[in-house]
Amino acid sequence: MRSQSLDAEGVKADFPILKKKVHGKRLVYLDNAATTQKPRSVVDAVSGYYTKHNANPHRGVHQLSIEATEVFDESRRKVMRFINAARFEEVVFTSGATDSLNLVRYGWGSKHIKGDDLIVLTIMEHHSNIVPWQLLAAEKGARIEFVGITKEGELDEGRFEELMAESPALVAFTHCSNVLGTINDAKKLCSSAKRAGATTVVDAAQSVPHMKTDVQDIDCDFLAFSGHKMLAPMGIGIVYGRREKLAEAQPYRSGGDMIKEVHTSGATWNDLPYKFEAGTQNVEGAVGLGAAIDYLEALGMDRVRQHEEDLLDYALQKLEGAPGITVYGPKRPSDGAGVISFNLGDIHPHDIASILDEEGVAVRSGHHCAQPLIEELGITAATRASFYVYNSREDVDELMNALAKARRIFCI
Amino acid sequence: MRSQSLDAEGVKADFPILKKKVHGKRLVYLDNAATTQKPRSVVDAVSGYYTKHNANPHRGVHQLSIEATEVFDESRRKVMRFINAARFEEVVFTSGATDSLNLVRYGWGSKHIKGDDLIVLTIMEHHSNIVPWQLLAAEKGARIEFVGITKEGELDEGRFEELMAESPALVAFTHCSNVLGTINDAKKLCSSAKRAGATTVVDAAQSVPHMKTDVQDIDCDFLAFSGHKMLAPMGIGIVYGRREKLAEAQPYRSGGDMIKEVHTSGATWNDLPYKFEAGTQNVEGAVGLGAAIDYLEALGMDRVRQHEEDLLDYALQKLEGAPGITVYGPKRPSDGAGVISFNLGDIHPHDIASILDEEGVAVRSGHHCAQPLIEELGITAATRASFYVYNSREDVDELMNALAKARRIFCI
Amino acid sequence: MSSSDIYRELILDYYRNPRNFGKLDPHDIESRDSNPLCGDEVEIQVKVSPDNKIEDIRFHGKGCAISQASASMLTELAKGKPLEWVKELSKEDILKMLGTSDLGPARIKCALLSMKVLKTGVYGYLGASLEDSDR
Amino acid sequence: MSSSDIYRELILDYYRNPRNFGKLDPHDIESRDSNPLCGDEVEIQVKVSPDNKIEDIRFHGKGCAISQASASMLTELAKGKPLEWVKELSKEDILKMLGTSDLGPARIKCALLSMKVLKTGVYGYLGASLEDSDR
Ligand SMILES: Cc1ncc(COP(=O)(O)O)c(C=O)c1O
Ligand SMILES: Cc1ncc(COP(=O)(O)O)c(C=O)c1O
Repeated sequence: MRSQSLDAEGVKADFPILKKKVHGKRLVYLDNAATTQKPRSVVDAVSGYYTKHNANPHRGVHQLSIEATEVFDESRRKVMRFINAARFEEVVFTSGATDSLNLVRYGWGSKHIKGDDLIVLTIMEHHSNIVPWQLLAAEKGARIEFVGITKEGELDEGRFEELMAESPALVAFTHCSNVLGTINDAKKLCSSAKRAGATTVVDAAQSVPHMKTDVQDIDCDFLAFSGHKMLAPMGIGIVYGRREKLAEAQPYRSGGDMIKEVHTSGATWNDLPYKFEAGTQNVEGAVGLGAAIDYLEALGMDRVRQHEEDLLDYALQKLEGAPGITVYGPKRPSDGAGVISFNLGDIHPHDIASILDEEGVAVRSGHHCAQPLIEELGITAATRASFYVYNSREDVDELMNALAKARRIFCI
Repeated sequence: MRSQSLDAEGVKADFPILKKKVHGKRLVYLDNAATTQKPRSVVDAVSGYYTKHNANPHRGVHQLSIEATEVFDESRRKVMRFINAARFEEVVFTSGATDSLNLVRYGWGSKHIKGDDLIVLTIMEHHSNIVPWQLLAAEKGARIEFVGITKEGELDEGRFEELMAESPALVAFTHCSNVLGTINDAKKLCSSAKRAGATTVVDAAQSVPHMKTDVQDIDCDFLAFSGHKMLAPMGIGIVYGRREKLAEAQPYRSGGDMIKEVHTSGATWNDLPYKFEAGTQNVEGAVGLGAAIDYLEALGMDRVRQHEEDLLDYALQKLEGAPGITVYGPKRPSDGAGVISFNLGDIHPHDIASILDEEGVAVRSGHHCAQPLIEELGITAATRASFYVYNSREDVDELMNALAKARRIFCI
Repeated sequence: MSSSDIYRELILDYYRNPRNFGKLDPHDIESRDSNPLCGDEVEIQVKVSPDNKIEDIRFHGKGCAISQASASMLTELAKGKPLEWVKELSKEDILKMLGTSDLGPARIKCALLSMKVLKTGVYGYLGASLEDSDR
Repeated sequence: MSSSDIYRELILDYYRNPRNFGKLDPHDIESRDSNPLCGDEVEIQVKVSPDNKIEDIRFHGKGCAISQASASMLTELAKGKPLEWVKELSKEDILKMLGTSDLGPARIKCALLSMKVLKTGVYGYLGASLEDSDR
């Protein structure tokens, strides 16, 4: 029996901002790959934290501090279950996916990458999974190779395997492209990389919010994502690290709470995961992330994925039927996440986004922080529509209407 | 005419959490040096942001993104005015004071500190202003000297000047001690350090929340503080950097939004301050910080300071009149901020804090992330009471009553 | 005014048929910049006359209708003007040139990119550095 | 139970007059740890008998009444027991030893520090590593 599908209208009602009018039109928010909106339950969890429990966790013996510690630990356990991490200590709070990837760069990379080491990336990476490695490579004298994509927008797995034969030290790739929606077979890639002796880093910023993720099944060494792309507040993120890898990493940020002892002559580090969480923790963010996970789990991640596949399917049909549209990336829903990048004739994506905005339709335009991919596609920019739980087929219809207006203005 | 004093009861009413009962007692929150509570206006600003404007700033052309950019920029301008920075681009958002200090370590320190350079710290630093420099020194082969304190708990300025004669490369010190409450003459220290050719880093985590701060008057190169210690949400902080210093610094976190262009061969950096703000910005945190600044400015920072001086004065009188109490740090209110650390007989501070908690009084106990100072004082831990705008003399009275109970239990 | 009103005949015409598009050799000033958030690029080359006037000017680049039309219109406007004139250019001048009173913060950067590029080039040529207020 | 109820005669007596306080030389096991968040420190030394029993045991350290009384009581309890007994020790045993049913998350770490130290030492001696569940 197929599970009941997601009720997008019911979901929509949980998101106060979606009642907003933009230029007198209903807000159709299709910029979810950039950041998602927040359900009332998440906003309330944040307010509730500040009006009931706020304190520094771990450090005080007073009641509020105990409560803050409890909600903080509980949030970490929720994340642990959500991504099926084996251990509490493998889940590290950061300020976002970018911060998570930088933690891996400074914490693991600076210590373990040496001159002449090979780092393998893919051409479909977000800048946050490119620039830290470029800087690391420059610092150490390591070499970077980018795996390209096929005409269909899929990873060139042949090339990937070729590079594995060169025994890379580090392999970092995105689980899901924020431009093409391509879903990479993280498990397979990690298994190849592991066999080649590489440490693996999965950028899951676009996958964890949209599909059931199991770090033990993927068998990666590190996995990074952001709260704000999955209904949670801004300023909170996660890096999952396999225990051995975290243990052999050095601290990234240093300061209060990540130490065991500090003397004028030096310091010793706290246990995992605290070694990587210097400074006052963002308990609010953790609580918000916990509430977001509760919300997503109540919907069911399978249904979330199913819903996005349905929308993608519908949107692809509509877009491919429309004149002048070029869609980038995989064309079959089951190969892609709810992200579609396209161009309309020779109209620049910024112009499209401006015209769509007039109709209340919020999309992204530009290079989507993935310039190497945009160059590879032979374009200078694209327009991107990306879906989440509160989007419906009507939203896609609004998108198509607004595109028709752009076509009229530019006489295409 | 003296300005009207602050109405602590009126202020208290603005903080929903202060209506909370703890173990059946009124909550007396005296752990403000750890983190502060949030007024309704800050919590509402955060909820309002999520229910009205939430989007990725800077990157979208759609209406929400424009609004998010506006509130984000407006918050930066508020911070700029609050600390009297000369330029918008000198105010960098981080995730907290610890993150800010690490930004200076990795961004400026890793590039400019060399072997045999001298780094001068003080013995009263928080771990967050020690460990990053210890790690930097270890990496570069630089040397660290700690300036001690006098019997009165003031910085040993003679020793400081002696060390300036050795031409240090970096001088980092706290504006206000989170244990002793000692306020250092930041302007004078920066001027000496500047004359000696050093780059100056001021840890203002305990000063910006409590007194009017003017970075141009202090004339420091970097200044760090956290939002959560000044009524704002967790997960947001600031590093002020003099333009020339920020310009000569390298990126810290790298990834999206801090770049100008990324190619497979390398990347170029965005303008200040964005070069230091990789990843999706924490707009919520910035908005919350802006609302906190509005709240503090409405009270008036002079009155905030006056209020804390009054409380400190009252508390010192009471504590010094009580049997068995040893107070650490400066004894005259005008020399200290609203922070008092003390011990009661030989009772361990944790035991005190537990007993106080039973009475609803929340204090910190332990080494307060300042182990070198605690060692210097010849103790293993201390109990700390720290005040903020919503505290009143009645709160001090509750503290004294609870301490009397501790004395009874331990038969002192 | 709504941002899509900007897409009037005039602008689309400059976008489709840009005046002064291309390169200029030899030239005395060459300046280039991009808008990191949206990827618009503009490069401007200028030939300066002995009396410090803009003798000839060309631009090329890629980007949205607003950035490219704005660059093209600006070159037309600038041709023959003294370099000092460039220093005085303001946001308001560019909006007037585009025939609009407001563009909103997201698109204004597209409109102003070519002015920034031209100013950077001219200031560099005149040996002064770009002032803050123009950044 | 409220956390301050823990401050009963018994505990305060062990805190003021700790049994088995000091060092042991020679010893077979030496183990030390601190609670990074509050600075409590406990070091335990054990002399092991030929039949793998705790022949003698001493502790020293500094910290709150709970951590130090707990360490002292634990040494009394442990003396004469087989090393295997240490492996079986649980949080509940410690709470029972202290005569309380709950301590709250902030102070439980103080109470359990000496158990952690003793287990680490014994596991090390037995050549096994500390299991997760005991951390
Ligand atoms: C003097 C001082 N510096 C730095 C910090 C670190 O601030 P945060 O923990 O918010 O990063 C603190 C507070 O914990 C402090 O009191
Ligand atoms: C694939 C991918 N990786 C990394 C990031 C960076 O996430 P954040 O900006 O939240 O740090 C993003 C989103 O911007 C992304 O889409």
